[in-house]
Amino acid sequence: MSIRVGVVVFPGSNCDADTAWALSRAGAEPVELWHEHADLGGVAAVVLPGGFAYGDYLRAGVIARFSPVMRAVAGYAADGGIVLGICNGFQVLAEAGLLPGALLRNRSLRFVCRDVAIRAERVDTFFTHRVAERGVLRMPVAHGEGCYYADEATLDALERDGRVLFRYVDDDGNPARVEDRENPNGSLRAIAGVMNAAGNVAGLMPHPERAADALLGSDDGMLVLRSLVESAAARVTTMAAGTGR
Amino acid sequence: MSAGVAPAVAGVPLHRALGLTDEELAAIAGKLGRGPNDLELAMFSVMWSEHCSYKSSRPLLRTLPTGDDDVVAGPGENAGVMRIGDGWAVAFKIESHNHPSAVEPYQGAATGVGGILRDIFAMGARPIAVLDALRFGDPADPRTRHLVKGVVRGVGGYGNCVGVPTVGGELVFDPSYQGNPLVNVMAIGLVREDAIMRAAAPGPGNLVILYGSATGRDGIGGASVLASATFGDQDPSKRPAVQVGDPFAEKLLIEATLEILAAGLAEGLSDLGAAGITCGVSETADRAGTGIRVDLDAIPRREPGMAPVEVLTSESQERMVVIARPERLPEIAAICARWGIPCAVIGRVTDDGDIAVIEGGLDTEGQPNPGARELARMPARALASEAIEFDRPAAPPPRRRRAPAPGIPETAGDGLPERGMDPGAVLLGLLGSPNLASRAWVAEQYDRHVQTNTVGGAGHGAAVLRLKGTRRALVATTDGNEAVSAIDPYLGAALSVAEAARNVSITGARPLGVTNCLNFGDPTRPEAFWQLREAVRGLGDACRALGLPVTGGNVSLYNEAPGSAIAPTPEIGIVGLLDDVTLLVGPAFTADGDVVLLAGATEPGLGGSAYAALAGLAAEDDLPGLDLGAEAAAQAFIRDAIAARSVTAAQDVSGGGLAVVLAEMAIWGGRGGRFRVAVASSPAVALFGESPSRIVLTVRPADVPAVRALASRRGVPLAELGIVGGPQLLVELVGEGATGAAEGRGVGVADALEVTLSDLRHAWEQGLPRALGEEA
Amino acid sequence: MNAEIVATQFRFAVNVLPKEGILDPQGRAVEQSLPHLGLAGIGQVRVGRRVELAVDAPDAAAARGLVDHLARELLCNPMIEQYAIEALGAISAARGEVGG
Amino acid sequence: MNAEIVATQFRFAVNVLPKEGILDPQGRAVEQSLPHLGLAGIGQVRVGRRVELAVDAPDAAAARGLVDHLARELLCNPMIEQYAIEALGAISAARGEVGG
Ligand SMILES: Nc1ncnc2c1ncn2[C@@H]1O[C@H](COP(=O)(O)OP(=O)(O)O)[C@@H](O)[C@H]1O
Ligand SMILES: [Mg+2]
Repeated sequence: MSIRVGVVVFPGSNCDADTAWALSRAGAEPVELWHEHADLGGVAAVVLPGGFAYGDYLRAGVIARFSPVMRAVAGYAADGGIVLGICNGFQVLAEAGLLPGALLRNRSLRFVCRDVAIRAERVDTFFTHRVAERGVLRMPVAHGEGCYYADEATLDALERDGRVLFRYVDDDGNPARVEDRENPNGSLRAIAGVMNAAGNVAGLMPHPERAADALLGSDDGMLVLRSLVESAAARVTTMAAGTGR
Repeated sequence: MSAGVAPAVAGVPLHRALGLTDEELAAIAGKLGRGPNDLELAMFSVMWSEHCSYKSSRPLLRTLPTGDDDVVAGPGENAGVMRIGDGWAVAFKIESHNHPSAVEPYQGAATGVGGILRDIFAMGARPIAVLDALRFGDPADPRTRHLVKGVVRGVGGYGNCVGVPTVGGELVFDPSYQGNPLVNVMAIGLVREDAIMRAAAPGPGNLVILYGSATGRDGIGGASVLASATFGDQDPSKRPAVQVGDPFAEKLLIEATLEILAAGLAEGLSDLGAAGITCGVSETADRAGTGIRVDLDAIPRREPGMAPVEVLTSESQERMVVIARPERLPEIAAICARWGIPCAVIGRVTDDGDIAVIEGGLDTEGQPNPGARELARMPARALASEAIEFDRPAAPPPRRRRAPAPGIPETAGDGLPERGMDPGAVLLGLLGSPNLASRAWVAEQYDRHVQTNTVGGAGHGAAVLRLKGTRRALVATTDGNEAVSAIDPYLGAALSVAEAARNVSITGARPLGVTNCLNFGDPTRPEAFWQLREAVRGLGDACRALGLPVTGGNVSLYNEAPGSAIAPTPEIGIVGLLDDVTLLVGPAFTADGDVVLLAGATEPGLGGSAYAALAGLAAEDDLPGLDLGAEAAAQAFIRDAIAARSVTAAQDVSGGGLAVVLAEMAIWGGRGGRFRVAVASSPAVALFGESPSRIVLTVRPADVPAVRALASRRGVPLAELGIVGGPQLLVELVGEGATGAAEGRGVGVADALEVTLSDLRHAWEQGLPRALGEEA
Repeated sequence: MNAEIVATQFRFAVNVLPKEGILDPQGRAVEQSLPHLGLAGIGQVRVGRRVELAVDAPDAAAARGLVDHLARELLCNPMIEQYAIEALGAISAARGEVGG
Repeated sequence: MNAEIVATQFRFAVNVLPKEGILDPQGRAVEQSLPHLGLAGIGQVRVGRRVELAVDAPDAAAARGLVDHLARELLCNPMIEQYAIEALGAISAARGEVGG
């Protein structure tokens, strides 16, 4: 059975095709979800790809939040559906309130495109169970607004509840300080990715779909995408069993 | 009549205020058989500007080689297109946005990217990469820093958003660009060979549909006044409204355009760049031998109260024109609506060969409404292909010597020891110099991965883009040698072609074709025109010798700030094809124990080198020669050796010479090496000379004999330099030139160059941020 | 004189600034460039957004309500920003021929 | 009561907006998103920057002069933007112990 994974396309999304390509390498059948449709077509998981939805004018991700597809995504998430936001997709999920915190302009005030090392803080999630094989992953970032921010109380709660999914780490595998080069945007507590309380919605700034082919430098991102596809498959199976079909 | 053309400055006739000469006015009247009205005059002025008409350069460009079986579209199209197999073709072109970037660096650079991308998708190709070739004055100067930061942000701001990776380019500092920076942008696209679109308006009765952004007062007169008047002119009437780019709109425009083409709805397609709608309609009609009746009132506007001339010459960004059969309109409108893009029928193709501008509307048959007025009528040909041409006078400039750096004695010698220079210190100085240091500060501001085709890291030689679904890869580079061009534009242009082709060949790829941007001064100055003529001659000769067609390009003249012209800068872009991406060879040392070889002969001559600039040598008459036969042989050899899978790394010798190449390969590979370099003329030439046609390559020890055989078959000299390995770069100088009198320190003794890898890396990484005052 | 006012156009500005205590790298960048400009005595720089717009509404309260909605939902992210609405004036449009 | 006013802190805002006639992609994007928000009647949206700052200066005119200099040199790009300075108030600091 092929696992249909939706890839949301906003006007200005520009990693949608890359994400679909990488998802199919991870064994999924990618399905385009057009921003004007409030129907997710029964997909087993949803990915919000990178890019500049609606130009990212005003604040990255803010205008996208009001599109019809996001109403559907919010409902889908509330029902326990698996949702992953990558880069701009993470920004959209944060603006929509589906993930905690905000993504501020990079401290350098410059767009940053470079390879980073991230460590999975949890390897028992829909998004990372495959990562246990490797621990630290290398993949590119490319963004101008990726500085993770939340107030201290929220940050403490995220840590306590195990909702920090990825952190930027230095060569020794330690979380990179705000001013370190290894923390490409100055994120608080080196946070590169987070989850919602239920663990079914996640976002990260680095691009796993750009690390899906060793020819391009790394295939570490495949571990994230395979985790997602396998989790989606498992969920489909469970739901089918649950409804007695 | 008043067409809204600004009244002439007191006493100056309108045509002159618009930048036309009396001779040009007479030629226009000759073509029309009457005097032009004001609107017609303004439309001619933008079309006959240097920028649109190539009136000074066209006779020269005709001499360039263009023929090649693989050329699907050559000069004259929006972009050159070449076949790459399996029914695919690559579109590529380079273009300048120098003056707009000097006025407003962010928007100038951003709209430069937008404009060249439109040339690519106007051919029906999906843009897959951008390269930016940038040149500025003194990096320590606050204004230069402002320009560099603005331009880099602008290139990134546009390319990153539109989703096309910026994968390469150049950043060069030279005092001649102080008042006039250069921003050249190259774009590359992919298209099915049978889906290539032409910028033509065939089929009388067809609709002319404008889609994309509304038309505002952007860049009015930009084509005629901005591009043709010497920059730095303080006359505010020559200050055009700055064009603001909207990459989000461009992204939608790309998707909508490719969808319109995929559905087979277009008969013709054109971008709207310089001279706006005037250029779009006259060139497309001219190419098809038709005319176009323009429905002025139908053109969507951003602002109220725009005069006809403003609407017709506005350079508002992110607009396209599609020519379509009337029954296709609903489908085109639906695609535009899906992408949220306004579209409007703004005219009809006619069979009279004229561009006619109608005020008062057209009826459903495309005929003027009762009471409508014709504001202008001119043959499309006269505006476009039959624009005036000039044969400008040319004269070589008197040779000028550069002032030596303060405190450095001006002597003819180039031996390092006399200057008290330690070669290791010179190497660190060169590696950390603004022109040779790491470009990471720039490259990291560009998304180079989007579309997931970019192979390899940033700033390590040519850009490599694999083609999904095939074994192939495209390799692309831009190169320009302003230092040599300043002294000898013929040689400078030829060297630029040689270097660009070499940069492609050392990856294993075969160079396919050349695009070029000719950045020169005021062509009405005989010296500047001579420089242009010589450069085009060098470009043509080098392309013929290397078997490369010129598929297109761009000419940017009047690059002069008050009192100083730029170094003539023929900028070369080359795209190559690697049939099997698994053959790809990079420039980094890959394994300890590999043998390091130098292919090609080291020739004397330090003129125009980075070393000469650093050492303050006045070496104008000491340029290295270029033997195009040797160049072709060296490139054929390296491609042979890579195809035989015998090469583990390759890098060409260029800026900074052999020592810098070895240092780069060591830094990138994270491993040093031990070398012995034979000195024939002087240590400086051996270590830092930039004579062309040389390639450093590494091979496994067992492969050395096979590689030697390949070199001798091509007649390429091959010298063994040393071995990869160790935490440092150690270069001993041996041979006659390394000893004796020149050194003044005893026979057989020469300074060895010995620098640790970490010192090399530090100098290389810190150089650019330090030069720009951007240290972390 | 029989004209009936049917709608008025109200102009507003919404000023959005980083909340107290939130990192403002742009403000810091401005402060750091002050010495280069030879400017002393300037501090506490905060950089935000200003959005100006026009609203057609029957009365000022209705117009401000729309702007407040827009500011809350779109222009300002309350986690990191705060906003203030500034009225910039109004232009009335009347039905009936004006000046015949 | 013997306190001598030595410096006053003046607060200003500089509002920077796209010049008339210059394309404002952000404003256009906001307008296009209004239907999604269910908002009607809003138009002519222009998006710019607002910079708030404090100036220590002997008097208001001197303070405004500094702000104007900063606005012209750094905050506003006159090719595409225009600015307006808005005074936000002043706080005086006095020498001498206040309330001892
Ligand atoms: N230096 C050059 N070498 C070869 N062809 C050139 C050169 N400069 C311009 N051309 C060709 O002349 C034509 C017109 O160029 P240009 O006005 O820049 O096109 P566009 O307006 O579509 O950008 C193009 O086909 C271009 O490739
Ligand atoms: Mg064109």
